[in-house]
Amino acid sequence: MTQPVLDVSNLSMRFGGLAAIDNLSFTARGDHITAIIGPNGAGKTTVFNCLTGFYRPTGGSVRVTHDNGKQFQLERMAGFEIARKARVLRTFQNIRLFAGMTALENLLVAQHTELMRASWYSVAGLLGLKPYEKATRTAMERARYWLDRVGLTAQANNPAGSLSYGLQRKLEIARAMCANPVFLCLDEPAAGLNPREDQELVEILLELKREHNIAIILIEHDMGVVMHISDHIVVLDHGACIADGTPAEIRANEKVIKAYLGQDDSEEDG
Amino acid sequence: MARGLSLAALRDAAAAGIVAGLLALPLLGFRLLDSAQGLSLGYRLSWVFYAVIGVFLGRLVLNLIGAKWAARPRSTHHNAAMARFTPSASQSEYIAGWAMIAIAFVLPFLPFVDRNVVDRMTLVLIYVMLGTGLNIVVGLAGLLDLGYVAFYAVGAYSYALLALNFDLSFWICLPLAGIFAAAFGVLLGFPVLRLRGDYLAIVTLGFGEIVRVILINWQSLTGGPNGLVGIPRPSFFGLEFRAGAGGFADVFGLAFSPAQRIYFLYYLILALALITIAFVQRVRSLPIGRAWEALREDEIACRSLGLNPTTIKLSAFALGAAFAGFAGSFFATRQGFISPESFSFIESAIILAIVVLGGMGSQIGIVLAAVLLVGLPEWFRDLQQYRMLAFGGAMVLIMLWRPQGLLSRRTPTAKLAEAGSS
Amino acid sequence: MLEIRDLRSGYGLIEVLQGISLRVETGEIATLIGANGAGKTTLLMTLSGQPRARNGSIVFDGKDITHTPMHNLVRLGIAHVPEGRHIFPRMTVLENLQLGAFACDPKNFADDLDFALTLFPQLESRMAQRGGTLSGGEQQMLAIGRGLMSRPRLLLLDEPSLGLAPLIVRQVFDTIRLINRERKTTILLVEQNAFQALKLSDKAYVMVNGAITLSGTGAELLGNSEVQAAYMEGGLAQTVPA
Amino acid sequence: MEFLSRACAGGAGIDYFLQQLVNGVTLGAIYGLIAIGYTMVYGIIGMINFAHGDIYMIGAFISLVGFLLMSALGITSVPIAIAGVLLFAMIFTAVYGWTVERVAYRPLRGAPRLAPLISAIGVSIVLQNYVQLAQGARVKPLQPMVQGGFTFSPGGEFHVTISILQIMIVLLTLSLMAGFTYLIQKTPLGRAQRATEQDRTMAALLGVDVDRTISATFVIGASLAAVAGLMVTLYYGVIDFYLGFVAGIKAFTAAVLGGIGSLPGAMLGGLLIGLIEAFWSGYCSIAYKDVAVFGVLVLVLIFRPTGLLGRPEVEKV
Repeated sequence: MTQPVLDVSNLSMRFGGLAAIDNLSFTARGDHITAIIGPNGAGKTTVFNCLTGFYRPTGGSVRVTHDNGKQFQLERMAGFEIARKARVLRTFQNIRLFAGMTALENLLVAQHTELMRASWYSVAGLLGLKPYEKATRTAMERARYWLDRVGLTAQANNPAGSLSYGLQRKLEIARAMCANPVFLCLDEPAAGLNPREDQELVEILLELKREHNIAIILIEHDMGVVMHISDHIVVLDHGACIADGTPAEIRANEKVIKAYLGQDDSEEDG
Repeated sequence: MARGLSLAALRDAAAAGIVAGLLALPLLGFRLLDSAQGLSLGYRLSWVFYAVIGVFLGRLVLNLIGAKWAARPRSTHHNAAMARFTPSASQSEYIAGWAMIAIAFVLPFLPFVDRNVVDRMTLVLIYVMLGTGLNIVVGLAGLLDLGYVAFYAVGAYSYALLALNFDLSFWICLPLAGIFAAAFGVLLGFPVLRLRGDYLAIVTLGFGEIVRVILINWQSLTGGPNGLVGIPRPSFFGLEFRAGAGGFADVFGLAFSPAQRIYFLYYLILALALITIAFVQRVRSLPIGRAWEALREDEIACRSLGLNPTTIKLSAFALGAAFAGFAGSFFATRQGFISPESFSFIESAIILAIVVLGGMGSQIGIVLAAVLLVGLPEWFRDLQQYRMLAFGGAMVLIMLWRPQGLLSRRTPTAKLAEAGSS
Repeated sequence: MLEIRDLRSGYGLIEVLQGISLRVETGEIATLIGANGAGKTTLLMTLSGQPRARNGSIVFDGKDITHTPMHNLVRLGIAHVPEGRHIFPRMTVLENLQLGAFACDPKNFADDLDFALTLFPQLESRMAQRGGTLSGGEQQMLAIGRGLMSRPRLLLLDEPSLGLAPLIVRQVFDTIRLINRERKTTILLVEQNAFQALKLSDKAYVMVNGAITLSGTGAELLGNSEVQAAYMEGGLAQTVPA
Repeated sequence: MEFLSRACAGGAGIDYFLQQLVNGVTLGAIYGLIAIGYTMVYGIIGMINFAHGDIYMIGAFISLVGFLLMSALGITSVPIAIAGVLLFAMIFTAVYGWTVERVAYRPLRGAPRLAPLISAIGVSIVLQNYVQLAQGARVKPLQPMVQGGFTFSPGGEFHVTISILQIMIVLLTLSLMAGFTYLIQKTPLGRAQRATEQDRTMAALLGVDVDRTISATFVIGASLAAVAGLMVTLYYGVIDFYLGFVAGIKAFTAAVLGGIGSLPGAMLGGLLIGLIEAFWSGYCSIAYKDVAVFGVLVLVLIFRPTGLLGRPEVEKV
């Protein structure tokens, strides 16, 4: 049994003449939390969109290897197949929940593929047959588990859109988890969270990695979060990789300080 | 304060009066008279005066009555937006639903109900069925379909053609008509479902028109503008509703009455409508139903979770079309005669209005809206040429009155018991 | 300059602001900090008239503006740079700036444009580019620049640092200070980045669940242990690279 | 292309082709003018103004009344009469446009998306029946006012006729088009419109009176529809109360085909639809010309989902 691996090699994405990603290569290991950081407009979200099939890259390849050795070339797959087969799931910068549906329903939708199969494409569901009932119970169990984990059980029957911002972020992560990911891509999960919520998020992410063996790739501006939890950081600027290494290496990297972090201001700012 | 208010009310009413005058002047103030010499102009400027006075007074009264009402905090927008987040009162709706079904069953035996009422209710039930079917597409899956009448037409014509040409019975033709309509749904849906929102709306609208144009012009098959006549009526397990030996009345030892067929048709459509409603209620809480709603809420999120939008949309389209097909075959057998005239855009508009007014997803709302939009106007046939004017006006007023629909609560499809219901 | 008394507002059945009172004096930078969902943005939006105030009053320069329509506020001298920047994506940078001066005398346009460009020289080379193609940082600069085009006496800034890289955040805060000093513009700033915001503000308010719970000078709050615990040290947000 | 050449070979010559071209361009100009109304309203409030086709029909009726008024007033000069009617129709039709917005759209600002669509369909039904009741259901004829034209004989026996009316229609459309493009691109009203379109709240924060800007959009759309109504009255010489529905659908199709929200797109879409109709009627069958129009629409949308000149929607995720 090997670790799952996500291999990005020579990835390019152009819009018209503009290169949003330029020949980018990096590897995300299955036992790592990988952070992608960089200035605004560096192409971070574009990378995610290429990984999850929302954009078709103009060049290069993205390969996912599961622990059973199965390989997937993501750049050749439709978005929904990537989630379904290669099991690369994502969240969005500006939260995309099914706002009018309850938190619980959001988590059930994430298990659509399995439930659909169990309902024999609705036939067994309509007739109320045993296998479908059983699958529904399993799905409810899984949903309940994740609601518990992110502290949303009490709000399970409330519409997702009525939850507070922080809870919505967590629900989105729980929803992705219900879809059974191997790789989980989080797009600015800490944006708009207050410090207490930040802390909770960090705990959830570390738990995902530790207890559920989920490989996490995240985009984040909050250096506190990034430096605290990542094993591996990729720094982008103008669509290209300017640094790649451990948090300690990145923090000391001249190029990164110049393009992104700015001069070390810890003594001035306290 | 009160004085300032009435002055403002007066000014507003005067403005409304002036606008009414400007609106009325060219089209009410002058009349285009046809004659042998060609067109000439008639004058009836007094009408303009009446319009101005009427609107002025009407607006004034409204302003004075409504002053207090209008002074309430204006938060309608937000209420509309938040309506979907209010908790569901499923209990009372549940009771109301069963009560309505009970009334529907005993309706023909109620003292004040005659054949005409039953006949009108039959029509209402056709629209309930159509509304329920379209609700899958528009209310649940969020696909704006402005050409739903096309599937209704496909159902009606396939029923008529099958029955006329192959002598098949109602009970064979009905499912076939549904299947044909669903196939049409898939056929149309396949190329266009990638389109978003209003692009889909215009293409479906166009499709509805195309079907009508084909019905009018394919003389050899559809009879052209004259339509198809002599469509066989349904029978009660082989017993026809006719006078004489072997008819329904004869076998059951009843005196023959044409009303028997009307009552039979009523119960037939009631059964069809109930099956449709039960089916949709059930399917809504299946994975496919939840996927439709998820798709309506956010297609991108759906894709990111491994749902294939195309197949999900197609299934909604096909199912919606199938129900329109069933309703169409019932319509054909009830009328005994169909022509393209019955399948114009206005029908699509009425069905859509029923869904939207019903509250996008509320079954009881759809029933109420169908009664309101289809049942009531039938009682106002006496208004004759003013009927459609009143109908259009009512459509506007009802939407202004309840933009979010009559009943817009959404009942969750699954609940977690320990979360309680807040 | 701005006085808010017992302001209540919200969306639908939810009352977000539960009786807010605060004052902003002429020429100062006042900051409102608080957790997400506390109602900071709702407060600024209520000042601008959407949602409408349900109770209480807003007085600007001695004039009651509680019920003034949104589009008239800019003519009174209030500019609101909302959360999320709200650049017109399909208009050029120049057109965005022109719209900033929409309600103003066109003869001031050249001067105001000059000022905006001295603050944000990066924008100069992008004048013909569409707003939507700018990077997040540039958009924020454009948003502030556009807000200044109407020569406001009061500038409402909502989360100007949200979603920006650390390097840019610093630049934005420097500019805010500069605007206040150079133009004597009064500023009401809403920020999550409590630390940076408090450092430059004359007065600050802490908002929790739609109510003001604490107020004082920026320095006072900066030193307040409660504030530190809740908005700075508790999280990792302020952990600057060491 | 193949069926065209076959049709040409089958009797109709190059002059027939050119004649259809001229007719198609004229028709396209009319569709284009109506389409602009759809596209502008769609741009600014993101909704199909379902009553727009009927506004165009109202414009045609008001024009007809205007012509009869002119002759009743004793104005015999055709250019003055046309200019007068143009003004008359634009003003009074604009009032209708304004009223539609006020009644069916403004109270529903912020309501669920489909509510205004239904109320607009209601308004469309009201307008049709109102005109039918006020002016009768019969077709209204107008004797030809602008006569004459030019006949070209590019190659001996070929004849192509371009009437003065056709030239007038195309020129009027082109100049209105130019005028409104300038209005949208360069004037404060245009800027306010585009700002409202892109971000309504922000526009209001910057001092744009959103309600008034939206009203202005409806008024502009309606007055352009009035011009189209006037031209159709002159061109075909007969109008009826049902005129608006089909033309409305086609013009909306034109707007979508060209890329909704784009002014040049609306014009291009109108032109294409006019040409398709003219050629399909000329070479294939009049009965199925609408089928051809929608067929082309579906094809275009499949390959370019946002229309010919619409901005390609980059999915924001």
